[in-house]
Amino acid sequence: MYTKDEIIATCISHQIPNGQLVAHGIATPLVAAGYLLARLTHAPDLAFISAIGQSVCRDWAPLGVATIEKLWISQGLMSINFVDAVCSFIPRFHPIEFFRPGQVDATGNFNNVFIGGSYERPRLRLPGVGGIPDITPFGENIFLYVPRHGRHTFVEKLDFTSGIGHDPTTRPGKGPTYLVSDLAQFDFAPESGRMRLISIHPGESLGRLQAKTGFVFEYQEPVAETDSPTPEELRLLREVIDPMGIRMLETLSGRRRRQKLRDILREESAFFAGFEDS
Amino acid sequence: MYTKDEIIATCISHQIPNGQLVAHGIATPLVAAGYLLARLTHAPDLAFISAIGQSVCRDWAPLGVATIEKLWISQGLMSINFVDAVCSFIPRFHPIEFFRPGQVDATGNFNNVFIGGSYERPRLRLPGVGGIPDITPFGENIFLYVPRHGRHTFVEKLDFTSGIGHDPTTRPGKGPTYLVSDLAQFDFAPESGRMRLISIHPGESLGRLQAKTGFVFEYQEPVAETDSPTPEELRLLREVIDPMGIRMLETLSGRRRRQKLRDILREESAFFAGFEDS
Amino acid sequence: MIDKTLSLSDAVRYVRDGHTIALGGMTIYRRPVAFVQALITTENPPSKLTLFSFTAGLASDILVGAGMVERIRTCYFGLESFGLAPMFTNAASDGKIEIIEESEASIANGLRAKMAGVGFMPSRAWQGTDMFSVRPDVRIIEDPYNGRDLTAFPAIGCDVAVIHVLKADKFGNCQLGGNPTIDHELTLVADTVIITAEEVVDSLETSIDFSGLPVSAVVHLPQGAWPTSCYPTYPIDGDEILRYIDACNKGEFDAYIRRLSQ
Amino acid sequence: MIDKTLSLSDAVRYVRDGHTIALGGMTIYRRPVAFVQALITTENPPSKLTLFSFTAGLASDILVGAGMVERIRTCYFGLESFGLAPMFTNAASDGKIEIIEESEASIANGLRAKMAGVGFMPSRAWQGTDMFSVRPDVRIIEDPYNGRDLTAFPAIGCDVAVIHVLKADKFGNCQLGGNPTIDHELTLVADTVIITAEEVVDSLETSIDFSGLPVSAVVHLPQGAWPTSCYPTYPIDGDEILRYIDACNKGEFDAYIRRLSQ
Repeated sequence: MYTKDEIIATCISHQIPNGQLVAHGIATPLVAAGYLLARLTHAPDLAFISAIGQSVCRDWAPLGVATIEKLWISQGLMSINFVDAVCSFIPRFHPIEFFRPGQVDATGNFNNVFIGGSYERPRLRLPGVGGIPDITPFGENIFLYVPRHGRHTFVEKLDFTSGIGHDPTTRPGKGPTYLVSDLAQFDFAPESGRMRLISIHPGESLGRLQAKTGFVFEYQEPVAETDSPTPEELRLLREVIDPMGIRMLETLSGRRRRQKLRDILREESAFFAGFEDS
Repeated sequence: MYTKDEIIATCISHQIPNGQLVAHGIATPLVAAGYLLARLTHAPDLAFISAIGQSVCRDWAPLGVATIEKLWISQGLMSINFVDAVCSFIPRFHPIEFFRPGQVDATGNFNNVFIGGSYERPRLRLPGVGGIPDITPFGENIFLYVPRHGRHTFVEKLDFTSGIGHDPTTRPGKGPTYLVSDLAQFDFAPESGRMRLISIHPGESLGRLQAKTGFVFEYQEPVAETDSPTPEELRLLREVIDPMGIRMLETLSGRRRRQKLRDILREESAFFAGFEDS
Repeated sequence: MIDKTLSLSDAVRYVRDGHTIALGGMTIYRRPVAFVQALITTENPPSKLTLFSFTAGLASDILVGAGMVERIRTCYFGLESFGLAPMFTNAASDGKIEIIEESEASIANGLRAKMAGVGFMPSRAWQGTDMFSVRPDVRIIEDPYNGRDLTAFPAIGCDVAVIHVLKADKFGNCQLGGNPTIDHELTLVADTVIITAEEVVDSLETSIDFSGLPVSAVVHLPQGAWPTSCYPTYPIDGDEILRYIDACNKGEFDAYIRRLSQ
Repeated sequence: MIDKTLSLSDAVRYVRDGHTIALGGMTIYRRPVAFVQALITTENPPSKLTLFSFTAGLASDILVGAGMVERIRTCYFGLESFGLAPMFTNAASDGKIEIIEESEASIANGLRAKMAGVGFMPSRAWQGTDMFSVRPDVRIIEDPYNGRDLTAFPAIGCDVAVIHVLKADKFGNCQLGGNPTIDHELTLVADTVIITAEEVVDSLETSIDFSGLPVSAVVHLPQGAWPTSCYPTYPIDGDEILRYIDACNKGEFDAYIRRLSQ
């Protein structure tokens, strides 16, 4: 058996061709796990650029929370300052990047600013847009992931559009090409620009998927089933890439999430001895 | 006794207040000699940025021709790439910089593009403008130097304006504040913006200066005499800063210049042993 | 150069009512937390600050919690894997704080415009998004070479920038230890630059990350980023960050800060 | 990553008639002289090239002397302390070469525009000078935030960039040994990037100056910058540069190149 985070990380990994430049944003350990899984299986020649540390990396290390900088700083091929990365490096290379939308609509527009209420008095203020409105107007390698599939995320109408999707009347960019959640994988139909089911994860049903999605998505029957992670993929995720289970943080919330964080920090402080020595 | 290059370097040195950032362009060893003389006398806390090596330096080394990079690269506090230096660093810091005009007019406009003929068929094509038209429209620390004072350089009308002077009808910048040649020192009168004599170098006359200048400059009688370099300044220039006499290249031309270059290169190859070892 | 070393209590006096204050580092890495604490607990703490942070995190959340921030300019405000920034998230939902909605590109281009001494820098960013609806001050211009619409991001400066560094010399030359973020740029756009440093040495001779030329004050402040990290000297103190979040969630921000400052 | 090592004779084939070719390094430091020689002496040398060099020096002058350059884009063309670049200076006085008059700012901003994917970058440079009279393509725009005139420097790209480096790995990751000039930017604006390197190693793991991602070919070419310098491996060979100048002044450019290539 495997967990939701593991099939998401595996699906992310399968989207990464060898030899590509992949970008890793803030607080997205599931994406890091997916990239590293690709790196250790079919894509040994990946290069990473990371928001944390602002380096170009070819090497890798297991995921951390308190010590995550070690991965990106100490093993960097070169350091790039944020301004150069944003203005020159990312526009030039169109790196593959996975974004986690706060809300996403049927054509792949998405929102990371606020949910509910008004902009001035939101029900929930989100952390903010980062580089999303910068890259999505022209990016060619935009991918989305949603760790907890639900109608609060997949909505008919966004409260705010910070990431550009496939609405053919408004979009200047190319839009996201792929979305993975804990229930299924999607791409976007070329004509309509609407979300289109690729496959449902093992054990999930089309009816449940439709019920948990706030808009109508396209699909063809018979519906395909997502490949389960292989035993080797699971071993790599659990033993090599992320032995502390940091990737799980994105699928947990509230008390369970805080408890998991405490467990991770306890395990990591053993690792910290090495951090201090190096 | 002293040579023309030595009084010019000394005058340059006297213009540099302690604690400033000074910029050093391409092929201007006289300016480097002046900066280093300031550094070793009244201005120990200078910082340098140099076109060669693109570094910020606090340390210094004797001048070189074939090995000049060693000075600016191996001893740099930090490296700045050219694009950042041009777009961000220089506009932010307004470093002191000495430019050598191909032609200069009475209000301090100057030309480093071509002399005589037309732009398409010039009598003499000059190397080009470097950063002159970039900095002079807003720079606050523009200085000029002319190693060989003559009517070919001090002209009534420029063939091309690449550096902005004090013409009050056109200038958006502040213009050069100072000019030194092998004959005299000048500043610019606040009202008219025209060149104004500060002092004549020892042994030169006002009549000769006027005859060698292609326009009327302002002066007050009695005309002051430039301070001669002190014995200590001459010792520093000759023995410490520039024992090979590289600063003299700017006051020589033709065969004498090439012979001086050959002499320098021969002396420098002894020094090169050390260059290779370091 | 001038010796710029200064005591923490003198350095906080640079920050005045109504100032825009920028904080170096990023989210929960190398943030000037000890400086922010000192600023909160000083005798007459400044008010109505505008906070400028490329990515705002713990230090910013504390400043917001203390009620000193009227306005925040950032493209991300959160505690990374530790979740939302509690005091910011509450203040934003209550409409008690003005947000100048930025993105990575609007900040990066705004800094470049300020450094270059021009009003704006052009970019393809934001085209087609709702960002303009919350930033009516951001103009769209026509590219004179191809007629396309471009976003003209306005210049961004600040009154005071506070940057915690691994090592500084007394002139303000600094080494960061990686994670350069926008700290070098902050030193170039701020009117006043304050450095807090794990270690202060007489003179750094090489490999600095930015020059001390624009620095006004250097404060020796070991553990000055705690509980955020200062790589490679110490990692994030995650337990302390969780204690902070728990205290905020229980409405005990003030008590937490008092305890921290004892 | 792909092994990009290539022979010199294969690498020169990337340069085609009418291409814009950029040369890395600066004036008489780390110039790709050996590559330029190979380009001149190859079987069907390309013609009608546009040469792009931030500061053009010896390698550029040789290419001009060979009659392969129709147009030159630069802000400085000279041999530093060695004086004017002879073949360029003659060609320019004879009106035999078109000069796209640039400055440091027009090139720096043009590179930034190209990298950002916009048509221009704005600057205070050139205002009040005669530069616009020889660059009628450069537009003046109004700053939408303060109404001031700004110079809109157009984007600059190139077909092929040739950069000589101290050390490269077979993927094209490079170390320059200081004097970074605009070489990193050239790799980001060129369609094809060719590296010639003093030393080629299997894999560089740290401290690279630019990434091999956009690199097409890596040529092992020891002494590839001679007689310009490759710091810290060798200094400028000033005697050879004087021999070059003397030969040019005597009208013996072709003989000089023949002798060099033997």
